[in-house]
Amino acid sequence: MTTALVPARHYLNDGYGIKSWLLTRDHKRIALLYLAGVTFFFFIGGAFAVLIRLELATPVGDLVSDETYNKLFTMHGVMMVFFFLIPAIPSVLGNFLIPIMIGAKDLAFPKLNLASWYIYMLGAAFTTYAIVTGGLDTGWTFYTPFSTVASTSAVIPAALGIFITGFSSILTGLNFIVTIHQMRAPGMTWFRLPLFIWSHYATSLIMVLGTPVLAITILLVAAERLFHFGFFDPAVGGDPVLFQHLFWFYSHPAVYIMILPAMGVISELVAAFCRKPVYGYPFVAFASLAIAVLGFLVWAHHMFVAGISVYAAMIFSILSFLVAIPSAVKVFNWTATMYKGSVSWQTPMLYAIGFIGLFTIGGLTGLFLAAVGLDIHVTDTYFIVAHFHYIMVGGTIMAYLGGLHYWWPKISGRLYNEWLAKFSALVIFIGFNLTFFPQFILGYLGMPRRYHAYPPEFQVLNVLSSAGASILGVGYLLPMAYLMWSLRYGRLASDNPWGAVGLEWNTTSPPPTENFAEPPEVTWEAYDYGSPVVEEHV
Amino acid sequence: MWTGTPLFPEQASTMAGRVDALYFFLIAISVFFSLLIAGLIVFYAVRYRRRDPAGVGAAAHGGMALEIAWSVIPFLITMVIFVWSASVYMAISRPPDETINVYVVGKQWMWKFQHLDGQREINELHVPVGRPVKLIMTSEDVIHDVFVPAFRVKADVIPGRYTNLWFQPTKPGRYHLFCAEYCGTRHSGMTGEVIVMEPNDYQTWLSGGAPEGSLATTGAKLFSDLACNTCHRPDAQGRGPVLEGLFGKTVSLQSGETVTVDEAYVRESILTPAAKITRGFQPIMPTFQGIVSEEQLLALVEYVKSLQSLPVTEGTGVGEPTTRLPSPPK
Amino acid sequence: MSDVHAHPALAHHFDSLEEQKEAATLGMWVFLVTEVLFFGGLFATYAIYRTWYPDAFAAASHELDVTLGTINTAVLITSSLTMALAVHAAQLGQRAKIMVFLALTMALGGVFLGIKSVEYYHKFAEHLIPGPGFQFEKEHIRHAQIFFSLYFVMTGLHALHMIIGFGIMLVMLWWTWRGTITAEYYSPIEISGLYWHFVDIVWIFLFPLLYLIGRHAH
Amino acid sequence: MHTNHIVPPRVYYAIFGILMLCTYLTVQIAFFDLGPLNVVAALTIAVFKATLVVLFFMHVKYSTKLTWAVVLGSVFWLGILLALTMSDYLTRVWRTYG
Amino acid sequence: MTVHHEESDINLRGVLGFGLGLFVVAVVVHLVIWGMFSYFNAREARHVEPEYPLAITQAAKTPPEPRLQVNPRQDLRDLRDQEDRILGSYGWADKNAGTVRIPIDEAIRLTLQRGLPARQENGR
Ligand code: HEA
Ligand code: HEA
Ligand code: HEC
Ligand code: CUA
Ligand SMILES: [Cu+2]
Repeated sequence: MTTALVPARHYLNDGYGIKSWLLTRDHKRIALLYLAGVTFFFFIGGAFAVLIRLELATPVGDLVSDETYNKLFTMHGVMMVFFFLIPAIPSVLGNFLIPIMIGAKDLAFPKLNLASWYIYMLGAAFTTYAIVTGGLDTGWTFYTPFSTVASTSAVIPAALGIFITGFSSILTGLNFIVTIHQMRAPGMTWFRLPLFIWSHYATSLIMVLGTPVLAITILLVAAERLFHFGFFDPAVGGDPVLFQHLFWFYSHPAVYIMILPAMGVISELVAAFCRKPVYGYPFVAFASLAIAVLGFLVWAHHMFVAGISVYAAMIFSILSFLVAIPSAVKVFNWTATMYKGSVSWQTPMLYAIGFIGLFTIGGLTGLFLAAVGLDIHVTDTYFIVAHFHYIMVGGTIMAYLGGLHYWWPKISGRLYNEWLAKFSALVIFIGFNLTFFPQFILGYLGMPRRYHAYPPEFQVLNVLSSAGASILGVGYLLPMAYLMWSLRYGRLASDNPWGAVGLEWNTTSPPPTENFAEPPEVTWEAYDYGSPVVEEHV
Repeated sequence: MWTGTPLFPEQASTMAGRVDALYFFLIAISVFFSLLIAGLIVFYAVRYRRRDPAGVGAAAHGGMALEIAWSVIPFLITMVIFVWSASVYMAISRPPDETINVYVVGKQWMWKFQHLDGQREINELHVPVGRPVKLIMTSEDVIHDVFVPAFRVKADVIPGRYTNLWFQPTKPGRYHLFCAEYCGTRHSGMTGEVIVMEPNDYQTWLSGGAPEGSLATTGAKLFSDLACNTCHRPDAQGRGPVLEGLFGKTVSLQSGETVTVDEAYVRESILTPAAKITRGFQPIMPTFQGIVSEEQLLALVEYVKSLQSLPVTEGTGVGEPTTRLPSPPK
Repeated sequence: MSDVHAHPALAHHFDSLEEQKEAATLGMWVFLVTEVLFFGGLFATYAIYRTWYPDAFAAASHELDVTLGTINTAVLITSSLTMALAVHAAQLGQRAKIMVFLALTMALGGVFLGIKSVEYYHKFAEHLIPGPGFQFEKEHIRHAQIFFSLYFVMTGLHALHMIIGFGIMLVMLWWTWRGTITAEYYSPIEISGLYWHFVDIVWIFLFPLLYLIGRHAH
Repeated sequence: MHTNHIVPPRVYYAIFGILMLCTYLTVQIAFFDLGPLNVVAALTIAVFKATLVVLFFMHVKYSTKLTWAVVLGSVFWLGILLALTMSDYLTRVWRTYG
Repeated sequence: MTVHHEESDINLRGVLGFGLGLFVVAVVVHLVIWGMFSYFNAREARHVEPEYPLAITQAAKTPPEPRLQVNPRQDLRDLRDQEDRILGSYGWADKNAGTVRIPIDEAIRLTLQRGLPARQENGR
């Protein structure tokens, strides 16, 4: 281990003042700009969630009016999906780490990277404008003809906001793809890359291939609202179900955008905190690509009761089962990695273990939904809500927090308080399960989604869920607090406080603007713990 | 606290058992794999807990056999689930040949049912036990969805298109019917009940003997109970407009504008008659706000709708202009 | 490390112009992939509605002017030729020639947009713009509206891309004029060319799909 | 890397000529009634023209394997969108759910 | 000049092979599902004995008028169109009585020309 030596010049003090941040080309600073953005929108979306759960604690609609409730869950979904979860890991951790992990000085197109942040904020501005001028009440899914004809809310600004933000996603993906292909350091062959890079590469493929279809679809919704074109209006011969095809063509792959980076983080955490290579590295790498590709073939599993043909339903059902296999392979490989590892119980590993468990549960409930005969009963009920919150909150957010904690010393040069961190992880875990497990039961019982008043026999389970949500909310506030506190008062971090293997640990904490004092040359395999070449660098 | 909190829905249709069986199978698989994975990772975390801060794990680079095993086994499991669920799905999606058909129209935010013999219901559906029922549904405006959890069936209701849903109830009782596709403000209020009756009770209900009469007959009764017919009568003593055949036509108001007599207008005329005064009449109609309930309003509207035109006398048909002004009321 | 005479256009995070050029080219290709999928959604919509309403589509397609459409196709293909020649000139560092061909490309693009505006104006005059003013003489009025909606959205989006392309050409013209483009560093011209050719390819598909449906009837 | 390959202008002119010819052909064919083959013919010619533009004007013929992979990938993905969506619409006549 | 980045890149044959394999799998899946669909369809088409054979089966008929309104806006538009057509045309109102129908614009014009019937004193 190297001694704690904070470099004199690093990327954080390489230029002060607002201009040096708002006009930066440094991928690391841009990552922090994104961090500020996504954290802000997470708390807005979270505030809406808190209001939702408060309303749902009683069976009657007493806290807010039905119109308000409809806007609450819509904006919660929109904010959380488009402005928090899709950018979170790729644009924060990915932006920061990808060039460093491959030994490059920056991404391929730094100016484009900055532009993508501005585009993201512009899209967020439109959507925020929509919120404050009356809100959006179409559900995050914008189904027609409600969104094109019947809704009286701020559909067009919100649609434009999402359209614009989509381009941020596209440009980020484009940047990552070119960077990973072209700018790896000498010796860094594809199969020596950290699995984090493989995951982000796969994610970028999805971003580039899927987001444009969302863009055109949401543009058509806005156009139909403005000009009454009639694509989705049965009165002129249009098909409302067509919208669903086009929307889900993106939105299913989008959920893989939300999980693949998380899986990349978990691979890194498991390797680092067991101090051994991820078991079955090539299989995990190919599984990432398989998820990205197969994820494009399953979208109509969201439309089983929407009026598609029985034949198509069966096609999409069988394909949905196929896409589960690569995820299964990954989970098994991570588990096998822990066998005979040197397993540390530090906070990032706790989050990783939490992820594996909760993703397993959430993913297995996905199988319930792919089973088309069963989905008939549970679709559009809280079973679905539970399924996706298990994966997105119990999975991705845990991975995001784990990654933040793991790379926090690298990003900030500081260490956080380990006991507070462990405690928060526990609070989050308990709060999370209490919030969302009862929703599986509620869903099978038949409580529909997007209801703000419900039959009284569902109340007890709803109260449990709301109680859990308040615990969860507190749990999220804690890391905010102690991580920010550590920026000022935390202990200084060494180059490699975890004793991990990876190019990012071969540079200072925080890194210099050009990432490395000397451009690295890679002569070792990924996660080559214990090999003498690596020992010398660790 | 726990009484009155069900944890599992009741089974009230022929398909419910099949769906539940599949569900339990999936639960078993999920419990198995969850415990397996959770158990292993917790076990490994404990068993191989790092003692030496400089400790390193024992690298193993993976064997083909294991990778194939844990790819093939999940594949086989998922294929079994798939075939089973496809079979259940095919059964749910194909109604039997002989069903009781009920027409359903969903609109924001209510359900209208019409039985083949003409009985109409709003938000309530009476069906007999033990016979397959097919709902032929469409929507007036946006996409809705008929969901009866106790029957384990659900289908979207789409404008411009007819969709079907079938079930065969096995137990008499009252079951929730929900709208399960977000449709706007009162999506949570667009609920109702499926009332499954013994065959005898169903027959009674069909012939209108049961207290639950058709909406229009209830309306007729109300019309006389509330003394509407003292003013709205076709003879010379009538002080209000003739309501027979009025529904769907246009009327001129005192303000000069013309308005179509639709449900909303009838409703408004009953609740706030002074808002729109028909040309040629005095504003003497009292308001019935607070006197009629929502249900009664619906019944009255249905009744007015059902009123057929009286035999046409000279020059009073639709669209035939007459140079005779309507006589001012006394 | 970097040699003393690093090319002025070389960005600090690249090691050679070669690497930078490859990155730029790959970047533009990936961007074109997103454009394929962007238009792809519209082609999927087209495919579905044409399958549902073949007669309405054929009748509506008749209202489009084949002559103008064909001329436009020829104009756009020619502009692709001039664009390719501009790239060729750039590879040889022939500044004047680059500017001539770029200007020609822009001119042809302008002609295309001009003809398009004429067509749009005709549609406006014939009450064929979808919306409240839409009026189609023959019986299948509603489904013809879908064809025209698709026509306007697809060609409109295409025209928007051409306008953007026009702007890009302008910038390229300026860069060439001020000497940034040399035989060593011509990749901006090359990737602009890629974009322009893509816009041409979209039109190559739009033309038969919109203008040439059921032309054999009367 | 062959990305600096300079294509002689005569190739461009030749391709240009073929493209114009194909345009003329496609318009002419449209005026004959070939039934369902009209669409097939129109699309085949369009694909052919697009291929020429991609290979020669866009230099893909002389580009890296990666570029080929990107181009083919985009076509393949468009194919997924069209094929799977049509797999619903074309089979609705058999039976729809609901 | 030393190479500053790793040159080796993806294996195009691998990618193409995967793509081809995927296409083959897709075709196989479509065929398998088609087979399954046909099989299940045939099975479902078996006539199932109704549980109550004596129950009067309902012939495929539609309920009596008034039917549930499916598209009120369209119905209204149709009604308006129909009314406009009658309002704007000539025709027999009652052939036996000799009453004729004229377009409303005509009627307005004639009324203006001839004036409205005057109200008499002591009568209406
Ligand atoms: C990060 C997000 C994410 C992820 C990764 C997934 C993953 C999966 N999802 Fe989920 N899903 C959503 C987010 C996500 N989903 C959202 C947001 C919705 C609702 C949208 C809305 O309507 O608003 C949704 C809805 C949804 C539906 C539609 C339900 C409906 O509306 O009726 C379906 C149906 O097939 C489905 C299936 C699956 C499957 C099969 C997986 C698989 O990829 C899961 C694979 C993982 C495992 C299987 C677990 C690990 C494996 C093992 C432990 C080994 C053993 C495994 C086997 C035996 C196979 N999801
Ligand atoms: C993408 C990620 C994501 C995330 C992270 C979450 C997080 C949460 N979600 Fe949500 N959710 C969605 C995506 C997400 N959700 C989507 C897509 C939908 C569907 C929308 C639709 O149907 O259209 C949905 C719908 C949804 C519903 C269903 C609404 C309905 O159908 O009627 C519910 C109900 O409980 C819910 C709850 C929660 C809760 C309790 C959290 C918790 O994890 C939140 C944690 C809490 C906080 C982060 C708050 C912490 C902060 C504070 C306490 C301070 C507050 C400060 C001020 C007010 C000043 N979500
Ligand atoms: C005291 C007399 C009176 C009573 C009682 C009365 N109405 Fe009326 N009603 C009128 C008059 C006068 C009008 C026309 C003026 C107006 O539109 O307000 C009218 C108008 C209406 C209209 C609108 C018809 C049109 O042509 O515009 C409806 C519908 C109606 N009444 C329904 C009812 C119903 C239902 C009831 C009983 C619950 C009722 N009325 C009781 C006098 C009465
Ligand atoms: Cu109707 Cu929800
Ligand atoms: Cu999905």
